Amino acid sequence: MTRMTIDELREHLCAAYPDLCPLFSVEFGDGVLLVDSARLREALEDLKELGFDRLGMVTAVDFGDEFELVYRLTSRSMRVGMFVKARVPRSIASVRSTVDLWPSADWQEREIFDLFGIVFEAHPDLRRILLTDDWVGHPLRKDYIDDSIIRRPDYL
Amino acid sequence: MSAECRTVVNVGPSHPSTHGVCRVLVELDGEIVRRAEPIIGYLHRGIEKMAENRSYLQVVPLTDRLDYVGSMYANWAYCRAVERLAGIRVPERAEYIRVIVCELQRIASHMMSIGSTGADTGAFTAFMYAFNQREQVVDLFEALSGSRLTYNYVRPGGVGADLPEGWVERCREFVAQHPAAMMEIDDLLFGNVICRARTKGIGVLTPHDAIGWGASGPVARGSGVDWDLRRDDPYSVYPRLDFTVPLGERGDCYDRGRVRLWECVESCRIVTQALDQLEPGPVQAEGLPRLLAPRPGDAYDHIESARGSLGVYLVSDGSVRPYRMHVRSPAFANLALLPMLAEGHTLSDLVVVLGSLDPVFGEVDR
Amino acid sequence: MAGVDEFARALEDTPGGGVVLTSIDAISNWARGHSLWIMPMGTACCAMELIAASFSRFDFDRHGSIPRPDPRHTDVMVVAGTITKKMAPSVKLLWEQMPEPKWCVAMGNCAVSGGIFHHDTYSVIRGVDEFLPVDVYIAGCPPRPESLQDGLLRLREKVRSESISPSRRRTVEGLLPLPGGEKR
Amino acid sequence: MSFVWGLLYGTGAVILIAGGAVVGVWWERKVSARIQLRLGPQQLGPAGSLQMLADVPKLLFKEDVVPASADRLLFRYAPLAVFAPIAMSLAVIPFWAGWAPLDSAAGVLFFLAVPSISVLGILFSAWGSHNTLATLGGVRAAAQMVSYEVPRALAVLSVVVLGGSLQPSELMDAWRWWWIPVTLLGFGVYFIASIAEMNRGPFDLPEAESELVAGYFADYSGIRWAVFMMAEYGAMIASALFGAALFFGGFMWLPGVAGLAVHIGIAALIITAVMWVKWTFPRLRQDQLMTFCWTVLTPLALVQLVLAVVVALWL
Repeated sequence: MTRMTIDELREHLCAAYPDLCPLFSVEFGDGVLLVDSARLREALEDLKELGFDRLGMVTAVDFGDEFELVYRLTSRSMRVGMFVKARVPRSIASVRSTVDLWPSADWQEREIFDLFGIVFEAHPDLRRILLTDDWVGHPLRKDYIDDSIIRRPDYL
Repeated sequence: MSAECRTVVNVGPSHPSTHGVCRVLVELDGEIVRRAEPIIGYLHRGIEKMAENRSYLQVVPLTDRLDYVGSMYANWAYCRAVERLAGIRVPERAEYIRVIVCELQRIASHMMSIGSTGADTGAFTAFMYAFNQREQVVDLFEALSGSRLTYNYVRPGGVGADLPEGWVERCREFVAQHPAAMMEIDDLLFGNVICRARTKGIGVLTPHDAIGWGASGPVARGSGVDWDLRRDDPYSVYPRLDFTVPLGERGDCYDRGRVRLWECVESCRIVTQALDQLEPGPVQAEGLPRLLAPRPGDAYDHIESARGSLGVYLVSDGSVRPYRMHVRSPAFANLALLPMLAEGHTLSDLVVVLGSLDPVFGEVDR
Repeated sequence: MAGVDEFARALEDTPGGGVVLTSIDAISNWARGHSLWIMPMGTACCAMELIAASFSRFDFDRHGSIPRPDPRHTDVMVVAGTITKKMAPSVKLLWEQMPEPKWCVAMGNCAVSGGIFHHDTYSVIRGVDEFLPVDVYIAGCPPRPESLQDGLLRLREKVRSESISPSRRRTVEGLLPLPGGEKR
Repeated sequence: MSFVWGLLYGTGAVILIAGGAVVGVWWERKVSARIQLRLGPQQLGPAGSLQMLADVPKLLFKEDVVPASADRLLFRYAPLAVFAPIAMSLAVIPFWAGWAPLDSAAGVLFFLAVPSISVLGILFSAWGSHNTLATLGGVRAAAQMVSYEVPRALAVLSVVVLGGSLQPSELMDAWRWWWIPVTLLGFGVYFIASIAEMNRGPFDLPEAESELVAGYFADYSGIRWAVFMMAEYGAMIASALFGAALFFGGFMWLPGVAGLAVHIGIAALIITAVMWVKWTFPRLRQDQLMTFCWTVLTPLALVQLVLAVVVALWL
C-alpha cells in the first residue's frame, strides 16, 4: 500500500477510463476531474469502481450564473485523493444525488440544499439541515439578502 | 409491541449529555430506541459566509471557534489551505511547533471526550480527572497564545509567536507525567466492570459502514479502519516522527474510547520526538505581504484532527478575501452515524453512543 | 407569588412591619445570594469554560454554586455561547421553565452582543439581552473562569438589593419577544 | 394518647430527617469534592458547613411551579407520598437497648414493607408531571424498587433467623458479636439493595442526570423538590441506621449514650460508603440492573439465608 502520485493516478485513470482522461488536470497539487453536469453521475460511478471508496466532502461554490459542485474523493487502497467538479446552471440548479454510492453524501447534500438551494434528485430525505425549516432563501448564495445582516465596516 | 406504542422523546437541544446543542428526536419502544434522528444547526453561525467578507488573516480567529475543544486543528487546516493557495513555504521550526501544539491539542481534546464518556455513563469523577489533564495542556497553550481556548496561534506562514522561555521544559514535564495519569483514568473508567458493560458491544460500527459514511478519526479507527492522515497522507514533519496508529477491533463505544486513550499516549511520544528534533530558527515565513491575495483557483488541505480528517476548501478569486471557504468537518460526518448506531439500543446507550462519536457542535454546525 | 406580595404589602401597612420586612429580605437575599445554582446554558466555546468553572481547578461549589441541568432546580441561567436564531426559542423556553426568582448572566461576547459573530452573519442573535433580561454581562471570548466567578459574586451583590415586597422590588422588563417574531 | 404520641413522633422524625438531610447534603458535597480533587463548599461557616443554611431558605422562597399540563392533585402531593413512608420507617429502628419508638412485634417486617410505599409517590410524581422523561424515570424507579425489595428482605431475614424474632428490641437483645462474620455477606447484599432502593448511584437510573436530566422530579421546583431530596437522604439515613443495628450491633457495643454514639457512627460510615460508591461508579443500564438483581444479588441473599439457618440450627 504505497502512496500514489498524481501522475500515477492520471495513468491509472486513463488506462481504465480513456474518455475521462482529457478532463483530468492538476491544480495546486491535487488531481481535478472537470466534468459536465450531465456526465457527473457517470464519472462518479466510474471513479467508485476505480477504488475511490470514500466521499470526503461535497460542497458547492456560487459563481454567479453557475454553481460549481465539488466532490472530494479519497481512495484508501491507492492512498490518494482527488476532486470531481461539475457546473450546473443557476436557473436549473439540480443534480443527481450520490447517496446510493456513498452514504456520507446524505447530510452533506442536505447542507448544500439548505445553504445553496441546489436540489439533489433521488435524495432520500432532502430537507433543510442547519437552518430552521421555515427559513427563506439560501444564505451561501452570493445574492442572498437578509435584513438582519449587519455589514462589517471595511477595515481590512 | 406494535408501532402504535412508540413514545417520542426529545433529547436536547440543551441536555447534559448532548455535548453542546444537539437535539435528538428519539422514538422509543419501552426503553429501546427504534429511531433516533439528530437535528443539528442550533449552533450554525454562518462562519463560511463570514469568511467571504474577511481578509485571509482575519479568518483565522473564526476557525478557532469551529472546533472549540481543539482550536489548533482548524487553525492549522485553514492555514495549510491558504499556504497551498498562496504558495507559502513554512519554516521548519514553525512546522515542528505546529506538530507539537496539535498533538498536545489531541490530548486535550481526547481528555474531554474520554471524560465525557464517564459523565455519560454516570461516573462524573473520571471526567474531573481527565479534565485536570486537559487543564494542564490549556495552561501550556495559554503561555503560548495568551488564551485558554481560542488560541489563534497557527497563522498562515507559520505560527503566531515563538515558544516562550521555559515552555519546552514545562511541556516535557507534562508529557512525562501524562501516560501514567492516563492509565489512572483508564483504570477508573474502562477498568470498571460497569463501564465496560455499558460500552462493550454498544453502537457497533462495521468497517464497511465507517468507510461508506465517511467516518474518520478514532470513530473509524475504532472499527479497525486503518486510516490516519498523519501516516497515509503525510503532511508537515510527520514522516520524520515515529508513531503507531492504534486500532480497535469491534467498533463499539469501548473500542472508540480505548483508541482515544492510546492516541493520547502516542501523542506524548510524538511530542517528545518533536521536542528533541526542534531546532532554532524563524517561526514565520519571511516576506509575507500584510494582505494575502493568492492567485485565482481553489485548494483543499486536510489534517488529522482529534475527530478525524478536518479539511478546508478555499476558493480564491484573486482578491484579498476568500471567495468561498468550506470546512469538511469530521464531526459532521461522524454524527450522521448516530441513527444507525443507536438503533436497537436503550435510551441510556444513546447518550453513550453520542458521546463516543465525540461531536463538537461548533464544527458540526459551523 | 401573589400570596407573598399581599403578605409584603400587609407588612408594609402595619406599623413596624417594615422592620420585619427588611429582616425577611435580609435573610432571603443572603440565602439566595449564597446559593446561586447555575443552569448551564452552554452552547459554544464558553461552555468549555463554564464546565471548567465547576471542575476541580476553579470549583464553584466553594461559593455554593453548583450546576444543575434541570431548569426547575436552578436560580441563574448562565448563557455561555452564541445564540442562533434556531436556538433562541429553546433558550427562552428554558428560561421560562426556571422558577422565580431567577437571574441571567450573559457570559462571553457572543451572549453579550454577538461578539465576533456580530457582523456579516445571518443566523446569530446579537446578544441574549434581545430576549432575556440580563443581570450580569461578562466580557471575554471566552471569559476565563475567574471572570465568571467575579460575575457571580457581582450578581450576589445585586441579589442583596432585592426585596420580596413589590414596592421595593426593582422593576425589570419581563420577557422580551424573540427577534423576528415568535417561533416555536 | 396514641394520637399525641404519634404526632410527637411524626414531628421528631421530620426534624430528624430534615436535620440529617442538611448534614448529609453538606457531607456529600464535601465527600464528592474530596473524591474529585475539589474543595467543596467553603465560604459559609467552618468548611462550608453552613452552606445548607443558605440552600434551604432559598428553596423555601423559590417559586412553586406547577406545570399547566400537570395533574395538579398528584403533582402537588407526590412529594409527601414519597416522604411519609420513609419517615414512618424510622419508627421501628431500635436506638436504645430494649427500646424502639414503635416496638412492634412485626417491626422488621414494617421496616421492609413501609418504605416501599414511596414507590407509589414516585409514580404519582412521574405521572402527574405529564412529561415523557419523568414518566420514564418513574417507570424505571418502580421496576427497580420492587425488584430490589427481594434481596434486601432476604438479607435482613438471615439476621431475623439468627435472632429468632421480628421485634426490633428482642432482635437486638439477642444480638451477639459473632453474628457479624456470619451475616457479612448479607450486609453486602443489604448495602447494595438499599442503594438501589434509595435510587442512588450506581443505581440512580430513575433520576439519571445524563439521560433523563432529573427523572421523575424533573418538573419540581423549590420546596417540593427539596422534599424529594429529603426523602432520598431520609431513606439513606434509615437504611444506614437499621443496617448498623442489625448487621453491626449498633448501640449494643456500649451502654447508654455512648452506645447511641457508636450506632450513629457506624451509620455515618455506611452513609459515607454509599456516597463513595456513588461518586466512583458509573451507572448501570436498566436491563443490567434487573439482571444483576435476579441473577447475582438474590442468589447471594439466598446463600446467606441458608448459611444463617444452618448456623441457627447448629447452635
